[in-house]
This record gives sequence, C-alpha cells and structure tokens, in this order.
Amino acid sequence: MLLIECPWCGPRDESEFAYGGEADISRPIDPDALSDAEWADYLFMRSNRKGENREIWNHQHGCRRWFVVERDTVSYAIRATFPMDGEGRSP
Amino acid sequence: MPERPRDTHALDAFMKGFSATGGGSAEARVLVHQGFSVHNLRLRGQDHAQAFARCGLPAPPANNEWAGDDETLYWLGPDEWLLVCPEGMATPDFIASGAPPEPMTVNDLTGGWVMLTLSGPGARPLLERGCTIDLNPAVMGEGHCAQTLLAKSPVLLATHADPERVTLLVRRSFAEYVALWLAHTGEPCHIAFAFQARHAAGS
Amino acid sequence: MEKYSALKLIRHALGSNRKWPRAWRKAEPAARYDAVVVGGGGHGLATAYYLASRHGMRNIAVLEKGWIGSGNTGRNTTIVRSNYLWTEASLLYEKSLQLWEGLSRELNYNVMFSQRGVYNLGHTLQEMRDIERRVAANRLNGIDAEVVAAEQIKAAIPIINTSRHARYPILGASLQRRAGVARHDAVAWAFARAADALGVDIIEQCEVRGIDCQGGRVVGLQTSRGPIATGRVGLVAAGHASVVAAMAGLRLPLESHPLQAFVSEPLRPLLDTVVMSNAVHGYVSQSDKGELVIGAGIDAYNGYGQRGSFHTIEHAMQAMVELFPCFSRVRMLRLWGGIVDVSPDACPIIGTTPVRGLYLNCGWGTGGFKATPGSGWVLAHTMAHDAPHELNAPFGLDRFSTGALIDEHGAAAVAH
Amino acid sequence: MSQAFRLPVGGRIRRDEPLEFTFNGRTLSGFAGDTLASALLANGCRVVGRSFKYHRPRGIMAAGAEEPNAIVQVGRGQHAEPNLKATQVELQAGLEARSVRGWPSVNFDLGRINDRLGGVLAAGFYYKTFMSSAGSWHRSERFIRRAAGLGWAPTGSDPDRYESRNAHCDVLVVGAGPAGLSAARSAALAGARVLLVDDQPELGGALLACRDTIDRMPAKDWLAAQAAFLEAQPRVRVLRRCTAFGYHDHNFLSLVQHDLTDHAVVQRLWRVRAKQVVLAQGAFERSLVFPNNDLPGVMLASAVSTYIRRYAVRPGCQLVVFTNNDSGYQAAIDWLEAGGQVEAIVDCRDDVRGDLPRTAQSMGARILTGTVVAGARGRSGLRSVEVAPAAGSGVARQKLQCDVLAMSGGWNPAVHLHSQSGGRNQWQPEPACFTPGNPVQAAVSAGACNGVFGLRECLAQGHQAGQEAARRWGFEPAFDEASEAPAMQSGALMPLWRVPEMRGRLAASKQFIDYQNDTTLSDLRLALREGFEHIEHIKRYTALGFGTDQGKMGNINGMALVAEGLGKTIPEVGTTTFRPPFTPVRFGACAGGDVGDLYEPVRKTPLHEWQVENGAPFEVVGQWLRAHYYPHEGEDLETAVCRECLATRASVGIMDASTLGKIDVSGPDAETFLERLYTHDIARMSVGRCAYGVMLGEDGMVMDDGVMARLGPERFYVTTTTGGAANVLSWMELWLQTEWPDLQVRLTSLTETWSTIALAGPNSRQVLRAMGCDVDLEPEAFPFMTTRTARLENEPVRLFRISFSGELAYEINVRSDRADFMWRRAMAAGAAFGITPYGTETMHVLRAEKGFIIVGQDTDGSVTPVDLGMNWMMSKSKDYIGRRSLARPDCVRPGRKQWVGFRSLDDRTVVREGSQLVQGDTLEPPVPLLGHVSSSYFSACLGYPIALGLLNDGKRRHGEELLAVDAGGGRTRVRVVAPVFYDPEGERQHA
Repeated sequence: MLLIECPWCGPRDESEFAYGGEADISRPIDPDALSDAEWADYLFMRSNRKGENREIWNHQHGCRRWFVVERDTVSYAIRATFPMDGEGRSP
Repeated sequence: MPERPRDTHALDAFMKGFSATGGGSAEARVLVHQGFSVHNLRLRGQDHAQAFARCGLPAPPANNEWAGDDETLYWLGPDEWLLVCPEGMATPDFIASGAPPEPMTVNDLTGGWVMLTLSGPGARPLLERGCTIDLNPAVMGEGHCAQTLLAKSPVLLATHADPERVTLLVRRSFAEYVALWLAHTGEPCHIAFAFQARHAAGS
Repeated sequence: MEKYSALKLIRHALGSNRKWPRAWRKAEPAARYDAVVVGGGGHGLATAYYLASRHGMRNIAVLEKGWIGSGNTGRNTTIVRSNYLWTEASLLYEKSLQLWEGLSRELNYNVMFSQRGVYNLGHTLQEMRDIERRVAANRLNGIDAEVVAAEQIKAAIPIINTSRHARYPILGASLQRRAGVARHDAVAWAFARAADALGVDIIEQCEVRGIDCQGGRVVGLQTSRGPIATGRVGLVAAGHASVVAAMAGLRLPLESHPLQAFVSEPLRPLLDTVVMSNAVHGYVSQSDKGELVIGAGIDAYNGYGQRGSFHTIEHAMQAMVELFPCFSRVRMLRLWGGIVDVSPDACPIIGTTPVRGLYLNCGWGTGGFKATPGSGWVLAHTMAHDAPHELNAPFGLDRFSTGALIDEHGAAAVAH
Repeated sequence: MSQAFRLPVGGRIRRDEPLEFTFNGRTLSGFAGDTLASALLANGCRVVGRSFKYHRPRGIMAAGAEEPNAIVQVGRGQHAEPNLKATQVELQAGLEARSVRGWPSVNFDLGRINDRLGGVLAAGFYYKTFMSSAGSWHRSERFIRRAAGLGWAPTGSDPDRYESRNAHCDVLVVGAGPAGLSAARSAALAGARVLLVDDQPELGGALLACRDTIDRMPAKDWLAAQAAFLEAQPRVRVLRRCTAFGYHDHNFLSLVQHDLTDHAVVQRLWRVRAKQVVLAQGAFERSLVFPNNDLPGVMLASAVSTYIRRYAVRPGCQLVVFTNNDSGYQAAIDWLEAGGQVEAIVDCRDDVRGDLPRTAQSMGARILTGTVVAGARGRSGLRSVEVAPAAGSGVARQKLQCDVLAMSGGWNPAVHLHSQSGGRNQWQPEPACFTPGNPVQAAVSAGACNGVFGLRECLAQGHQAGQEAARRWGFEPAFDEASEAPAMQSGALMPLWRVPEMRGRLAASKQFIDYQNDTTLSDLRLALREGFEHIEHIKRYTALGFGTDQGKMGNINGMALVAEGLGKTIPEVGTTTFRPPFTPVRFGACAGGDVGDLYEPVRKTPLHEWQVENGAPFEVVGQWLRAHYYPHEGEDLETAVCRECLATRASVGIMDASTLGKIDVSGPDAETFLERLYTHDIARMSVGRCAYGVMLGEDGMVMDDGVMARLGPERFYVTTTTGGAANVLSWMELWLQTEWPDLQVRLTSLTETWSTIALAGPNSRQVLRAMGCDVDLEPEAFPFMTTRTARLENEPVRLFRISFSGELAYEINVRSDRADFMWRRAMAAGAAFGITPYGTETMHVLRAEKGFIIVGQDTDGSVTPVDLGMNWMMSKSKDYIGRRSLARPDCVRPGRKQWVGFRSLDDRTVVREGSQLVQGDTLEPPVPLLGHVSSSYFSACLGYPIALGLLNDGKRRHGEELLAVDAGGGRTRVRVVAPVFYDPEGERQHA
C-alpha cells in the first residue's frame, strides 16, 4: 500500500487518492489540425514506462488537488511529488 | 398531526434506535451537535491574509490546521476553508449579505454536514480502527485538522488540546453509516451517544 | 514425441520412471528463423504450435526471457469462458473455448480443462439489465448462456449468500455451463511439448533487447544470447508489450497494472463451479487440490512489480465473506500478483503493425488465459498470411485511430 | 490416558491448570501452556496425520509454523477451523481436534494402497492420462477431488468477530527472541516509538527453551526483566500472539493478532506503517533426506529440545541424533538431562569439536563421526535406524534401536519478510543457508534470521539494529551496553543434502523432501529427467513447497538436490520468491470489521425516513439507497407503478431527486470553463435560464448529463447523474487544475447541502401555491427551463421549472435539514390533489414515454450524442471535450447504432430489457445483431408497452418490423418508431 506525499496535506495512505495516469499529456491546442492518427496518439497511446515514471494523482478524499508524482513502476518507490505547477518535494 | 420541528437531524432515526450501552463505563462518548451553520470559503490569488482581513475574519489557519473558538475556521485546501458558526451567533456580514468581497467565493453548506465530538480515552483508539492517518497526539495535536477517510467515508477530523477529544465533520448522507460504524466498532469500549443541543467548537 | 497414456504410466513405473524423455528440448538459438515468437507464455507457445501444426512453418522459435509460463500464464485464476457482450469479442473467445474442448487430446497432455460452469452474478437492476443483454446476444451468437434467478443459484451453490438484506443482494446471474477452469502451468507445458515435437525451438533465459528494422521491415532481433535473423516477429509479451514494442518505435494504447490473486489452504470439496462478481469485486473457484482460487480487483496505478496494494486484497476478502460467509474461517495460504496490459476498450490488440513483419498480440488485460489457444490460433494465421484471420480483423491497432473500439468495459461481464 | 511422556518437573506449562481435550474422539489431558502438539506427545500419540498422496502415517516433526504433518481440524459446525497446525494451537479446555486425513481412521487408512502404486502416482502423473475423450477429465475429476483437500470448511456464517486497526511507529520489531528483545530495548532507550510483535503467547522465542545465561543470570530471568522493562515504556507497544505475515510497499506491514483476551474481537488485523523495521524472526531447522525420513518419531532436533525444555515432554525413550552440525547435540543433552537414553549421535562430520559435542560426550553419549543414517525402519512408527559411513560404500554398518530420531540439517534463516519487502537473498556457503541481502526498504535483519546463530552474537546484533533503526529516524541512541552471553565454541557445519544410495530394500524406500505433498527425491529426479530444470518449473511440477508449511521444511533441501542433479551451485539454481502470507491467515481477519451492514457505506437522503415509514422498497444506486416504488396494500411493482404514473400525469406526483449530483461552478471564467466541458452553447444562457447539458469523454462518447442553471453572470448550478456525481467533480477538477489553471473558476459540491423534491403533473403549480409560494408561477412570469429563488412555507428554496417527465413540473431545492419538513408540507398541500409519491421505477417510465435517456442504462461506453439524435444541442461554434473524436471515421460512418423507439406489434407484450434485435425468422447462429432494447415498460397512460434502444441505422428504419429476442429465447415482433411516445410537441411541460 503506497504512502503518497500530498504537496499540501503531507504523507497519506494510497486509499485517499485517485490515480490519473501518465503526466505531461497536454491537450492539443487545435484538435482539428490533427490527423486521426495524431489524435489517437494523444487520446490513447501511452509510454507505459517500466521504471521511472511521471504520473498524476488526485487527493480525492483530502484537499482534492491534482499533483505530479515521480514513481518507479518496478520498485514503486516515490522519488518526489510536485504541485501541478510547482517545486518537487521528496517524501 | 402535531407540528414537527422544521429541522431534522441526519441522525434522528439512528439515535432513536441506538440504546446507549455506555453509561458510566464508557471509554468513548460521542456528542452529536445540532444547530450550526457551515460555509465554504474559496479564495483566488495568493494574499489570503489580506482577503480574510477584508472579510473581517481572523488570519486564515495554516495548512492542516484550524483556528477559532465559537466561530471556527478549518483549512480544507490551498485555497479553501470551512467556516462553522454556532446558530444564533452573528455570522460575518459578507455571509449575511451573501456578497463576499473579491476575490472570495462563499457557499452556504449548512445542513450538508453533521458534527460529532468524540471524547474519552477510547476516542483515538476507536478512530484508529477506521482511519489511516497517524492519530498520535504528538503528530496530530492541538489545532490540527485533516480531510481523510473514516470507515471508507470522507470526513473532516480535528484535534484539540485535550488529546481525548476529536471533532468529526461528516457529510450528511454518510452520517448514519459512520454513526453505525462507530457504534459497532465502539461496542467493546461501551461507546455512548448523546445529542448536544448547541454547537460550540470550544466546549 | 512419446505418447502419454495410462498404460505408459504403468510401463514406466515398472522401470522406476527412469526412462521418461524430456518434455521439450533445451534448444540453442539458431542464427536465422522463418519466424520468431517473443514471449514464452501460453499465448506465445500456442502461436508457435499452430504456426507449425496448421501452417507448416517448422523453422521457428519461441524466445522467453525467463522460464516458459513464468508470466501471467502461471499467475492467473484459470477461468475459461466465452460469454462476452460484443459479437467480435464473443466469437473470438468462443473459438478459443472450442479449441479448449479438444486441447488435451490434440496435445496429448491433460491440461485439466474442467467445464464446471461459470456464474456472473448481478447485484443491481442495471447489472441484471446488462446480463440480460449479454445472454441474449450470446445465444444468438451460438454461445451457451442463460439467466438464472437467485433461487436457482442458491440451489446450485448452497453455501452462497442470497440474502435480500445483503449490501449488494444477489438478484441473479448469467451462467455459461461450458465454461470452467484449467491447469494453468500445464497449458504452457503442453503447447511447449507439442510445438517442440514439431521442431519448434523453445529458448528459455533469452531476453530480447532490440528489434532490427530496415525500410520499415523487421529483419532480426538482438537478444541476450546473440542476434537472430528473421523476417517475422510476433510480440506476445503481455504485461511487457509496451516495453518490447518500443524497441520497434511503436507506442501502444496500453497501461500495465498489477493484478493480484490468492489461494486458501486446501479444503474438502465445497464449491464445484466458478463464481464471479463485479459489484462485490472478486471471483472464485476451487482447485482439484482443494484450494480456493480467488482473484482480486486490479490495482489503480501502473506497475511492473508483480505486487499490488494490500487494501485490494482486503476488499476481495470482504467480498468473499459477503458472498460465502463460511469462508470467513478459511485461511489464505499464498498471495501473488501479475502484470496485466489493459487497453482502452478492455479488448486485445492482435494483428499487423506499421512495421512489416512485426505482429502484435497484447492488451488482454485481465482476460488472457481463457483466450490462450484462440489467441495463438489467430496470431499464427496472421503471421503466416501477413493478414489477420476474420476473427481478429476487428482487433487491429488501427481501431484506435478510426474509433471502431469494441467496448467490453461497458459490458457488465468482468473481463477476467 | 495418563500423560506417560510428561516429565515430572520443568517446562513452562502451568501444572496447576490441567485441561481435558479430545483428539480423534479420545479424551486426553494436558496443561495450560501446552500446545496441542506438546499435549499429544505427552499422551504418546505418535500417528497424528496421513500424508496427502500416499496416505503414509505421519507424526509431529516440528514445534512451530514449519510443521508439515500435524494438520488438524479444530471445533465443529460454525466454529470449525480447518488445517490448523497442532504445533500452533494453544491447548484449551474442551478443545476438540481431529486429523484431517485418513479413512476410515488415521491409524488405519485404506488410501495407503497408493503408497504401493508410488511409481504410477509419481510427479505429474495426472498430466499424462485422463484424456481419452472430451469429458473424461471432468468425469475422473470428481473422484480425484474427493480424495483431495485437507480440512473441512465450517458450515454457516462465522460467529467470531474481527477488526482491523491502523498503527504507526518509528521502529517495528518483528520477533521477540534474543535479537528482537535487544533491538526493541535499544530503540526504546533512544526514545523511538516502538512496536514489538511476537507470534507466541509469551515473549522470548528461542529463549523459552534456552539453558544458557545472559548477563550472568539464567536466560528466563533475563527474559522476564526485558519483558517487564518494555511493558513499562509509554512509547513501546508489545503485541503477543501477533504474526507479521505481510511486508508490503512503503514499509506497510500487515499483522494478525490471535486469541485476543482484551475484548469481544477474536482476531485483529494490524495495518502498520513503520518508519523503520527490524526483522528478528529467527530461523527454521532443516530436515535431512534419507529413506523413510517421514516415519512418526523422526523429528527436528530443535523441536525435541523445545518439547523437553518448554513443555516438559520427552517424546520417547531411546533417541538417536542425526546431525551435520553442533546444534543437533543440544537435543541429546536435553534428552539425557530429561532421563532419556541416547543410543548414539550420528554425525556425518569426521572431526567433531565444539562445546556442545564435548558436553554431550561428557554426559556419556556415544558419537559416531563420519557416519550417516542410511535409512529408518518401522511400520506405523520409528523402530530403528541403519547407519552407514558418510563416504558412501552403500552398505549399512549397523542397526540402532530407537523410537525417536532427532535430525538437524542446519538452519534456514526466516528471510520471508525481507524477501517480501523486495530484498534479495544471498547464499552463504558457511553455514550453508540463504541470508538477507541489502534491504530495499527501511529495514534491517538481526539475529538468526540474518544468519547469526550464537546467542551472544544475536544479542549484540539485535542491540545494534535497534540503535541503528532509531538513529536513522533521528533519535540519538542512549549509551546502553548490549546484553552478554558466554562465548561458545562450535564446529563448522557440513552440508548434507542426502545420504549415499543404499542397496537392498532401503533403495526402494521413499525419501521425502516436501512431507505434506509427498514430494520425494525420485520426484525431483523425474522432473529433471523430463526437462523441468528451472526451480519454479520443478516446484510447480512436483508441488514442492506448495503445502501449508509453504516450503519452510523442504524448499532448501529441494533446491540443493536440484542443484546437485543439474551439476550447478545452489545460488545458480536460485531461490524462489517468498510470497505473503508468512503463515496462513483467516479470510475473516483480512476482511476485518467491514462485513455485513458495514461492508460499504450506505448513503441515505434526508427523506429516507419518510420513505421507510411509507413502505418503499429501495433500489441500490451506487452507494445510495433510492425509493424504488410505493406499493399500497397488496400491490406489486407493476400495479403500483401504473398507479403512480397515471396519478402523476393526471394530477401531481412527488419524488425524491436528492441523490442527483449538484456542483456550484463560480468565478469570472465559469462560462468559458463550462463551454469546454459541455456540448451546448453556454453563452446563450441568460441569468435565470436552465439548459440540459451533455458531457462527453475525450473519446466523444456520452459520459454524463444533467440540467444546469445560470444563477449569475459568474455562477452556474450544475447537476449530474446520481452515479456520476463524484466522477464529474474530479473530472472537472482534473481539467481545471491540469489543463486550464489559468481559468478563474471554483467548484464546490452542493449534493449534500441541497435536497431536491420533484413535483410533476398538471397540478404541481397548485401545490406550490398551496405551499404559500411567494413568486409568480404563471407561465409567462416563470416559464419552462428557468429558475427562481422563492419562499415555500416561509423557507428559502430554489425552484427550477424543469421536467424529466414531460409534465408541467418543478424541482424544489431546499436545505437538507429542512427537506423532510418541506416534503411533509408538500404532501399535506397536495392532499387535495391526490398527490402521489413515486419512486425511481415510475420516474423511468415517465421519462421513457418522453424518450429521455438514462446515461448508463440506455448508453454504454460506445454511444455518441449524434447516435442519440442530440445534434440540436451540439454547438458548431466552439470546441469542447470529445468533439474531435466525433469526426473519426467510425463515428461518422453511416449505419451506426441510433436511438429509436419500439412498439410490440401485438400491443400487449412488454419486451424484456436486453433483448437483441434481429431480422427475419431463421435464427441460425451467428445471427447478425442489429441492436438491443435498453428500456422497456408498460405505459399505463398510453395503454400499451413501449421500448427504447439502439439500432443500426435506426433513424432510417422507422416503420420497419424486427424481431426482438430476449435472454430466455422469447421472441417479440416489434416495429421501429420514433423515440418519443407521449406529447411529442412538448405542450404539457410548457403549460
């Protein structure tokens, strides 16, 4: 069971959070300019990294903030957590 | 038919059905508060202190803390607080007027929350059975509050100078389940329930 | 290949079992193959077997990073069924179920396929609507399925809790009688032995580290045991599909998640069918050894660790005790996790790719084991003809661009 | 029967508390402090079980969790507990135990015939047969299953109560032996919050059977002192009878505490988040592999000592010790002290020195060096052993009479938790065992589980580990000294994985590696012969390590023999991963208290009590309970719903819509924000207007819907479906926080604060008037799809003039704590109009008559708003989430499924929901499926059945006749019609 450092509430049990998947996927500015394949890449294709991974979590049952977590998908060790816009902080 | 009170408490039915096993031997008591208003305050921008001042409020409590006595402010998130006022007490003008000064947004949540106070040596051990945060007084001490899960239900939990007292704010629709959970889980320590007519955060 | 039979058992026993031959050769990688299957799980071995037995390709190899069957093949809860909602999915799984029915004889290896029936419980009115819809579709697709009422369930499974007062009362279920369970390890061993007998090289402890492409075409593989030249590569790496595909520059619509399961201590027979529940998440059967084999929910986060979170297990336990109160005093013996590659529509991806000669078989999520023979069957066809079989045509990678998804998420059928 | 094997003095049993219990029907006696196993040995019960496959007689071998043979069923009926290890069952008065195997009895088992068929039943035999025909396995399976399994599951539900409890600590110490106690002490002295757990009823571990001195006092006195000290520390919590069974990620450990005495709870699951962990679980002794090494009477040497010293039981008269290391001698010493006779100590080593051998010799024990036990003899129990030179000549030298053989093959550190935590193990040639490698989580191993076996060393290492753990968490260790035990000389262990092959009868005898699963040396060799070379393959093929002892007894021997067979080293063969749980754990304990009524939160609306009073059955919708319908005396669902529908359309109905999600969206950019999430034009909504909105996933599929109202230039009140409420809010937060942080918008959930009472029907306006509504309700003043603040019954409310029934209708939003009051007033005010409460079922029928969808019932993840004919509310002038996906080829292809209505041709049959639509009558599978019926009801006010669903190319199919085939095979002819059955012009709702 993961222990996740919410940037605002501090370390909390995984059960308080919702997983949001891969971070750094931003919505295309002009979707119409994209081919179906390009759109599919944004919509469905994922790096699904083995090892160091940047992902977003939501402190659903706490402060309801979304934030970034750097986590190893093999060891599950969390290197740092960040507010969406801010500085990292290690657990 | 006899005139019913306008307000019905989410735990009316539960309290009717619940026979207080506790009595004198209770290691944990639950006071169910009645009559208080709840407001959700949201701020834009960074200068929270100034915005609060403009609303005639004391300085906002820091992250994961609450402040005040009768009129209580709980921190909920980086731009969000919960203001709880006893019924009958004059609420701040900006609430009465319903027009908060920029950059504050206010929502009246009165009626959507149920407030409980747990007390007694059994209070924290009881909560430990359904809550994953570290409730040790050294960690979660005077003036701390946390939104978390208790018995799989979302709650706002606040601790006091007296380590044997914990305040719980529960969403109305979950209240009966949470009460049931407290009663069942607390059975071994003879938990006792009672309504408290007036809310007072300090008491 | 020495034929297995009761007689053989006795003859060998008289010779103190000193003469049994190897089940499959310990093959060394050759310099070149006509086709290579990456991944020595059930799906990969089945693919190789059908390539050799149905398409006459004998100079082929299966590369396995660890030991065959070490991935999800040896980690799942062995449920086999075909009662999926959408026609495309149900026909593919039905083909697989039909292959299962003849598998032990075809491979001369008892994979212990036991058609003891599978119940998918419905706990809410909406779940019952979904069950009605799925069963109606199954029957018109020629797949055996029926809706059973709570009373019938109770009659068939006396230990189940059908109380109306349960938090999620059992309102009914879909039942597929031809569905059941099989012995997971045996499936890998059986396909390996049969493929090996047809000349397929099964190469264990051989990790693929690179995929060589020239002019948009596969020409070979870099492995931990040296380069291998080949023009056809089937990627059948389940949880690691994204990792291997990336070697050919492909991005896939997959996320790998932990999925956990556990068994109880062996008990005398008390459950002779398979029970699955979605709302009260968990599914259970009893192995021939007497262990209750129980599947838990999927963990929310991506993970390659073959471990999940403990609260997922606690929930599964609560679900089991809700459904079967008498399990409460039974004890968990072993707990483990696998890595499932989940696609956006909970359906597999099987077919060609933008890279010529590179074929995909992944995205089975939590439902791969039941598809083992069918999956191998259609991928073998796809690799042999460089074009999909009609059964897997709808499951191509291109559906994510066209939008022609086959949404089994929407269906109540838990995809396990 | 008297306790013939009980020693007159000694042990930690409480002789003043004699206990009676039964085993296989016989009444026996023991003492408080006994385990079932020690009591059985005291009573001379040698055969306590039968093996799984060969049904060989088996006796107690061990004294702890590694026991493979003594598996018992305790209690009966609801109270039954299957598969307990007798070595772990605390003896209690009236305890009822029986062997789980053996028919007709454990002493005479017909299944023993299998022992003779051994060759045929060798590893994996079942893979090679039972496949003559398709069903042949399923048929044979029934008989095989009957023979399988150990104990019997209880009948009925569990009378015991469980709970889970969360705990946090600076240092968790697992195991209270010498190392664990020292660690806990030094960590506590440093000021850390310490949690010390041990699976025994009393602290001490190995010390409970220890004859040495610590700090110049007898071990038991030192132990008492430590226990007293720790109990006195405010920051130390000591848990007895508590097993750490799982070491999960981020230093989360799961513990189970048994036989609680403090209150009603019988077992407790501890969920511990530890900052540092000290693992001090000790080690398991290894068995030795030789012919008939499973005969009752063959025991682990350490177990023999434990039974003598801790339980005052000497399980026999004549002892032979078979060992490859010094620790085996302890058994001989204890045996002699207990007045027993030691035939010989058989030691495979040529040169034997060290303190224990010297002591044994001085006590007169005969030591046969360079010798091994070539095999054991006896029928239902050990009678004698044959010994032979270790350097295998293959000829037995002599026969030794004995009734107990104490064997010691060395020790396996309990690396389980370390391994579970993700740590690797490394092979130590000396003393031939796996020890924990570098920890990957905040943990450290100490003592025997770290490969350190001397008492002196264990104390020192534990002390250091405790200080380390505390220091790593920022506590300054106190200057206390480690406790000291006298130094001991011991000779090196000589690995012995099997004995030389013997000629003659012993050659044919089985040599067991995994006792419980009857995995023998020849099974391993067969597996290797057949090419199963990876240890995991061998385990799975031979079932090695899959017993309820989880391989604690046999795995390492098995690996060593595999290594030998492959000509590899043990590290090359590799260790197998240890999985949770460390020892078996009850499902009930893992489930904790969250079962039955507490299984999952139940959410109730403020009107729930009224609904109960009025006899409404409830429908489960997500976590909510919603009133399904309100039956009158003798009414069933259909009749009640017909009545509710008619009454609503004719006069007025009232329903509780409080579960709908409600979100306040405010801020300067609220409009922009909603434009991006909903398909319709938000800007067109003037203040006071309401609009129906649909929200798409980015894949273009309908995700949620609801009515939204503009309360001000910068404020919207958005409603969602009941099930979607939580998702929609986090979905909104997701976009707001991750994609558009620049937007000035604040989201607040009002679901709990406002309750919604829906009034529907031509007389709903009258009811509002009767409630003293203070706003002008005339159509022109308060038109359809607008909202007003008002006072009803002198209460502030917000009125929405919206309709999900197609009637003139209003939704009253009132503060939740006044909802019950408001509802009762509405009932009173409506009495004159025969106001009729209705539930979700009637709500479904009314909306179906109007062709309104219910997201999740009429849509799955594959339906676009275009498919639903909602083009009218899809803005052309803006982008919104999901819009681009609608332009994908498959979303614009002709012939997609589209939203239509159906009429049964006979105008009587209500089509079963879920029915599939097909063409023609010849249904030869696979039949092309054209669509399905998602909603179907009898419409009371129309007088005929109506249905809705999705149909390929449905829009152009109106008028066509199709066949609806349901799950039961029932067929109904239907005609495709427009998906609106009632008041298509919508005059009534505008009334």
